[in-house]
Amino acid sequence: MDLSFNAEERAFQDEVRGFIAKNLTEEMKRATALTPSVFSDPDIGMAWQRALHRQGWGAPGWPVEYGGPDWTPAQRWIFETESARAGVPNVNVMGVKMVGPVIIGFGSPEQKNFYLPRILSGEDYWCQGYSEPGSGSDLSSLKTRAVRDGDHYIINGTKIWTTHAHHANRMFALVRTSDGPRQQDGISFILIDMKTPGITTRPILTIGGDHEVNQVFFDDVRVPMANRVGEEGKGWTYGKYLLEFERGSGIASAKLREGLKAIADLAESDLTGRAIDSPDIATRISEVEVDIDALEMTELRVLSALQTGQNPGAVSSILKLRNSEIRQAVTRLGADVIGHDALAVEPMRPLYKLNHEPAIPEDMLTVVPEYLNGRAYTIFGGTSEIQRDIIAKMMLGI
Amino acid sequence: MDLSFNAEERAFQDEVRGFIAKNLTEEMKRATALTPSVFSDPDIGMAWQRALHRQGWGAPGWPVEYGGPDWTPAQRWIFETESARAGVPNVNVMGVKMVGPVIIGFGSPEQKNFYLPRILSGEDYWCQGYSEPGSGSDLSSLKTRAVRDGDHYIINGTKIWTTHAHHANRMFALVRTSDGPRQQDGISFILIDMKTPGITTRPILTIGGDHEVNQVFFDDVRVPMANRVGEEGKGWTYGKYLLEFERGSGIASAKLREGLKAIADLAESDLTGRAIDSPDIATRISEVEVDIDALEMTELRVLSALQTGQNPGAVSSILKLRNSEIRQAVTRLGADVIGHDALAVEPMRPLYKLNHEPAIPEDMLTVVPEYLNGRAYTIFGGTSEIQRDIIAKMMLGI
Amino acid sequence: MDLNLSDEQRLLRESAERFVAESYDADHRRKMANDPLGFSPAVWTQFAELGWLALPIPEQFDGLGGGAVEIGILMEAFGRGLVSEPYVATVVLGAALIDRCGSTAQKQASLPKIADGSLKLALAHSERAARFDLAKVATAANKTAQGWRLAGSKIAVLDGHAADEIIVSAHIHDHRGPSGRIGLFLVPATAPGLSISDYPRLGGGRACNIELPDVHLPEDALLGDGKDALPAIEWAVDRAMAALGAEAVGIMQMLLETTLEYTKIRKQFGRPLSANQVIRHRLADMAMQVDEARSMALRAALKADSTPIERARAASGAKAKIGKCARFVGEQSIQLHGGMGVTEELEVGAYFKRLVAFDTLFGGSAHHYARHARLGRTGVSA
Amino acid sequence: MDLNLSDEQRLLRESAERFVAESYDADHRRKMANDPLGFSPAVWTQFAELGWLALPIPEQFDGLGGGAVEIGILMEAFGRGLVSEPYVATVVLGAALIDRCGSTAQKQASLPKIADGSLKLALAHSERAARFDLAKVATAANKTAQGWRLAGSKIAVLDGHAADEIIVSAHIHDHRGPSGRIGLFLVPATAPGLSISDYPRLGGGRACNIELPDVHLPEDALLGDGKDALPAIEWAVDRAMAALGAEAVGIMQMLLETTLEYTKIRKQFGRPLSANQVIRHRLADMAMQVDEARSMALRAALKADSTPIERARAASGAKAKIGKCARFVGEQSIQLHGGMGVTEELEVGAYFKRLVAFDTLFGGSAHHYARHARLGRTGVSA
Repeated sequence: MDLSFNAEERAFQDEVRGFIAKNLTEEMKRATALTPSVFSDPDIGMAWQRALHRQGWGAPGWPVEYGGPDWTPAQRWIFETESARAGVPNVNVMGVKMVGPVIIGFGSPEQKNFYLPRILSGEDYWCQGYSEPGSGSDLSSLKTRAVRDGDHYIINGTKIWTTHAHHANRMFALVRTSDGPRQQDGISFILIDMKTPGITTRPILTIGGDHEVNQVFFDDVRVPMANRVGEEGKGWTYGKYLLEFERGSGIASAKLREGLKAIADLAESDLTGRAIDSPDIATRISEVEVDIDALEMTELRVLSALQTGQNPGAVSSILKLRNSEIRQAVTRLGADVIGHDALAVEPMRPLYKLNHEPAIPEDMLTVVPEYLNGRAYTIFGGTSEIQRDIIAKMMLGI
Repeated sequence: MDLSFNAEERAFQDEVRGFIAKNLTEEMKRATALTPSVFSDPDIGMAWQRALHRQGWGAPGWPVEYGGPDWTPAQRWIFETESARAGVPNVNVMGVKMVGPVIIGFGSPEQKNFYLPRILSGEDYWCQGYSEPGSGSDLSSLKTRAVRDGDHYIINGTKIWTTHAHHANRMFALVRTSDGPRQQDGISFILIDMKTPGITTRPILTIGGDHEVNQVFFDDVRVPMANRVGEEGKGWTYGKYLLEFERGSGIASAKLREGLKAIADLAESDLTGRAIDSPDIATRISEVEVDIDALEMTELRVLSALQTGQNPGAVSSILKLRNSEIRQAVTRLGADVIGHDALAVEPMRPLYKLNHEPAIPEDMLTVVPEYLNGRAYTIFGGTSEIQRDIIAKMMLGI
Repeated sequence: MDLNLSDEQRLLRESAERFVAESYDADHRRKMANDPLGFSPAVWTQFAELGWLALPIPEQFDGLGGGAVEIGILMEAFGRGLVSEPYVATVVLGAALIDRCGSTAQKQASLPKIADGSLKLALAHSERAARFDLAKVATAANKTAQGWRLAGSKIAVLDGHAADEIIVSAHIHDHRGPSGRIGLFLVPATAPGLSISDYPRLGGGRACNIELPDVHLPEDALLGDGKDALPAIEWAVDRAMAALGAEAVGIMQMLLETTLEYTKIRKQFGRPLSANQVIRHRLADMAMQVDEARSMALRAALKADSTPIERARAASGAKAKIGKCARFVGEQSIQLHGGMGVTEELEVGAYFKRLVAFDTLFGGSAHHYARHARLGRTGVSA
Repeated sequence: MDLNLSDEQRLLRESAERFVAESYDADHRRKMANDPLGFSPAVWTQFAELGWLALPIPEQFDGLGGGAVEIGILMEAFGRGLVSEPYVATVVLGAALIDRCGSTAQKQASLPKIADGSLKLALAHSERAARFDLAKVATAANKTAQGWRLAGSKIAVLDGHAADEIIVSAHIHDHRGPSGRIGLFLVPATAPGLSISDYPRLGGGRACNIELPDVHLPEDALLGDGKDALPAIEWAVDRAMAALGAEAVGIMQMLLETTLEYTKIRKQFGRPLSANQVIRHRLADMAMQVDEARSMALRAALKADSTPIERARAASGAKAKIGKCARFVGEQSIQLHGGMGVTEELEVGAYFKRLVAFDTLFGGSAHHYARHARLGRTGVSA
């Protein structure tokens, strides 16, 4: 056993650091630091996607024949860790990490040829149409309906919690194409051009005051049948594949560590009256840091298992759950660290384009919005309650 | 609103203090402090019961016609609080607080005349035969059977968790006298002389090493039908009455406060290397103290409502739950406060009759056994899980 | 020993609950959130008419001579409506400090006007470098020939933007330098040199930072005779914490009711959320914590006039415990509302934010458990 | 970067698990609990034969040159059986300190005998007044014409009653008084003046208090050359905490499996306990915490030879986190076993007690989070 990197891995680490140093602008860094929601705005995120694409790193998880960089799990780890440390923008994960793998796995040759390069280059910006009002964690109850009309589907219904629908030019969606005895069986996976007539988007402000998610309405929206991925009625399978992919692909500890570092820096600063001098704050920073250490070790154990072709087992729910809980602990610590200044609300967005002097120091601006928005971590992608149900069932057999 | 006592109440407080000062011997006090289980051994507990009885205070909760002192709720509060502060022994609550009220409520005149005075005087020592192996918190599933034979019942079966069965000369028990469609309907409430042939008792050592509970076996035990309380098949009703009585009668905060004080004294002592100088210990003492404050206020709110004849509502489950959780927090704090010395096990009992020099200071002897035995608080009398079920159902209607 | 409400107290509670239920709804709150003042002057006038502004003011200054328990009753009702009027700033802190520290002339000048609604106050005490240490005041007051010169910065001043006069704490300097005494100065909002930058406050209302680079005041701007005001500040803040604790109880109660209702109605996997045992137990814990918080808020109010240590321990104990309960109840209310809980579409978010603000104000749970511990063990066996 | 077991490590794990499964059962543990020695000398001999006593000892002293990871593998298996042999006292602490601090002659005299099972050691370091501060040693060592004179008291010495020689820490005094250096002295259990009072240890094994009112030792009783041994003590205790952490993981895993099985079989209100969602979630949390504990124990072992600060933070982090997990898993195992859980009838109690003892040993979670914090933020962004 060995925690340290070998010579090859260290060389790759240098390469990644070099790439980031050359391509990450101060503006991108500041914008990323001043974004209190999960996703970077496209002006920032897609600039980074283009840089990655130029380097051949546009889609780390994809097979090499579709433009993936053919990294080992350890290289993937190093890439994610160095990216988190440097504070790079978030790219359009709905494209690269979500619809991309589904198209690769189940799409037609035409779909692969058309969509995959556009994801890599950043030409397309995707959003995900899964949840509906009323469906919550019970996705299979979805009601948005696609009815055949010649070689088109006519779609009616509504999707909610659609991240960056207001930026995206494409959506992948689960829609109901038939009613079966099992709800899951009538669902299909469809790719939708967001400029199609009949689509309207309503912003939903998050509790932290960010416009990140939307409700999207479909009113007789005509989508070619060729935009269906895989078989009709099999969408649930593809969608679940994606959800598992989403959960398991997380190398979350590096980002958590950077989040904690920002809070610890504030706690050591005079701006907070050196909050760290309170034993409670100092201990909680250690507690969270240790929780991150534990998560990181679990991630590395999974990685080691993957390296040697082993199946790491059903740990994706554990990783999802711990990541979300630790993220909440970090952001809550942040709100406690800034003390009095947690009272101040700055409603303007984006924060990196603020045109007035804020009431509190810039380094504090995202702290409370992140705490508030962070409540969503234990809700979206399957609530913590659902994750515990899954762990009990899958890991413990009860 | 007023938190302080009025003149009358203060006079009563003086009376109680005077009584305790005169009657509580150093030996009783030391024995009580050195008892790591809930109940005092009878040599200690019954000496105190006799003193109380001489004063006319043998059964604070009983109506005056049966020998109760006719106290107001506030007087009851003062009595319990002063008793806890002084560290008086526990009397035989199974007699005074449990079977007594049932006999008063549902017993025949003969039963009242015979049993009640013997409880008051301490002549009888009672144990409770409710739980059975396998019944757990689901009491209605009990299987110990009483079959009629002339004017006797013949009892066969077994009871478990029978506190002080090895000391008691009488038991009140729930037994099955018939099988109905509803399990509860076939249960009767029976008074049993522990010297009846066919009864055997097996000690069960608690996790802290104390002999407090037992398993009791009934092998063709003949009990006169006259020993049944109330109607046949109504035992469940009487038993539930008692459980509610048991839960609601708790004035628990005063004892918790004394338990915390003992731990805080240790934490301030050189014996623990002044554990209190650790911010964690100091803070936790305050946390627990505040939790006791909150519980005390809830108790006082209930008391005030009772004083004016109001129904305080279904708070008995809250009081039971919080008392048990706080008790566990206190005893756990104790184990953390004594540090290294928590490693030492002293298996001899009773601790107040120890005939050798213990490995750790006397004041620490009960700390770990109390922590270990204290795990039972959230199990017996309905687990915390059951209490939360009850609160959700009764208070929230879900 | 009696914790039942008196008839007067019961009436106060009923009228406050009625007023709040009738005057505050989601629309009103949204309007206030975007209002530059953050509250309604018309409502303030009604407060005056109802006698609420006069509540704790002594009778000789046109007040009603009520105590902390009555304020708690009012505040709990305010919590249910997320009332954003500057009641704590003006009445609970402002009037109390003037009553305790002011000369008779100063009281006469201010208290009747507070009672009739024509004077609003704020307390500017916190400074960024002091964190939650009430004794740490860097703002300096120097004696001048004409009176006083104040220099310093204050942050997180509740409702300072709406105040006619601001009570500013400052470390009094004499010819030898810092005297070790804190003074309270009544500064008109219009005082030359004073600048206020206000912002929306988390969970409703507004707060501000105040710069006093060089503010000149007349001699009688100092409240009272210049003896150290720290004990008075601690006393007033303890009372404010008790009042805010009662408000938090009202907020929590509202969240509990709303969340309970939601879990009964909302269906998932074909059955209501409340059919899940985990959710039932969560709600039971929430209900218990609301009950504990209620006990502690009442206790802090009942001990508001006890000895300083007993009062301070009760206030810190309440602040710490209620803060802990508030975070739990607030966070779980969001969680159980699912996706809708983390938007600005439902009011649950606004209630939650007010609870976060409560926990932060005057220091969070850890700060107050530590203060409670520091103040000694007098209560362990009291 | 590779966290897979090597073939040798896998073999070690399998043989240890097999040995423990075959040799340790409830009867054996009950016998040991009432045994005045508290463990089986025959088993100790088997440990020697299996090479486990030689595991971390360097090859030139007849050892196998293994590291902290191998010890962790062994200890996790020991945890599953609640092994009570004095492995930590003799091998993890004793052999390590002699290897690090001893002269070549001292190593040659002790290490091969530890490896072959003929020498048992213990470390007497803790004192009551020091609590968990490793640097606080009141026991004094004065130089005499013949060697050394030790005076002081030690408590909570693991397995001291069974040791042939006890490593006693003492503050070295020179002619000017306390030198600021701690020395480690090898004291024969039979040394005149030394008195041992031993007691059963919570969760199995034994411990003792040691009185050294006036113990005279030869010159070479001092390990090494007399430079301050505190860094070595911290190093050895950090390794012991990693090893005990792995043992705790084995204990927790056993409790998890036992409790899971019990909740599947045990019926209440007509259905198995595991049909309750609250209990399913509790078990999911237990499983997660066992997994986190496993990660942390491994991490502490992998960093056992890093820089002092990195090693110490990993060890304290692991001790703190595993202690927290251990209390939760232990307490919940009891809770879910209901009435039977709080008796000595089921083994769940014995496993729980060993976890409580683990949490106490060398300081609990709060102590180690505080140490972790004090050691600085080097790890935050490492």
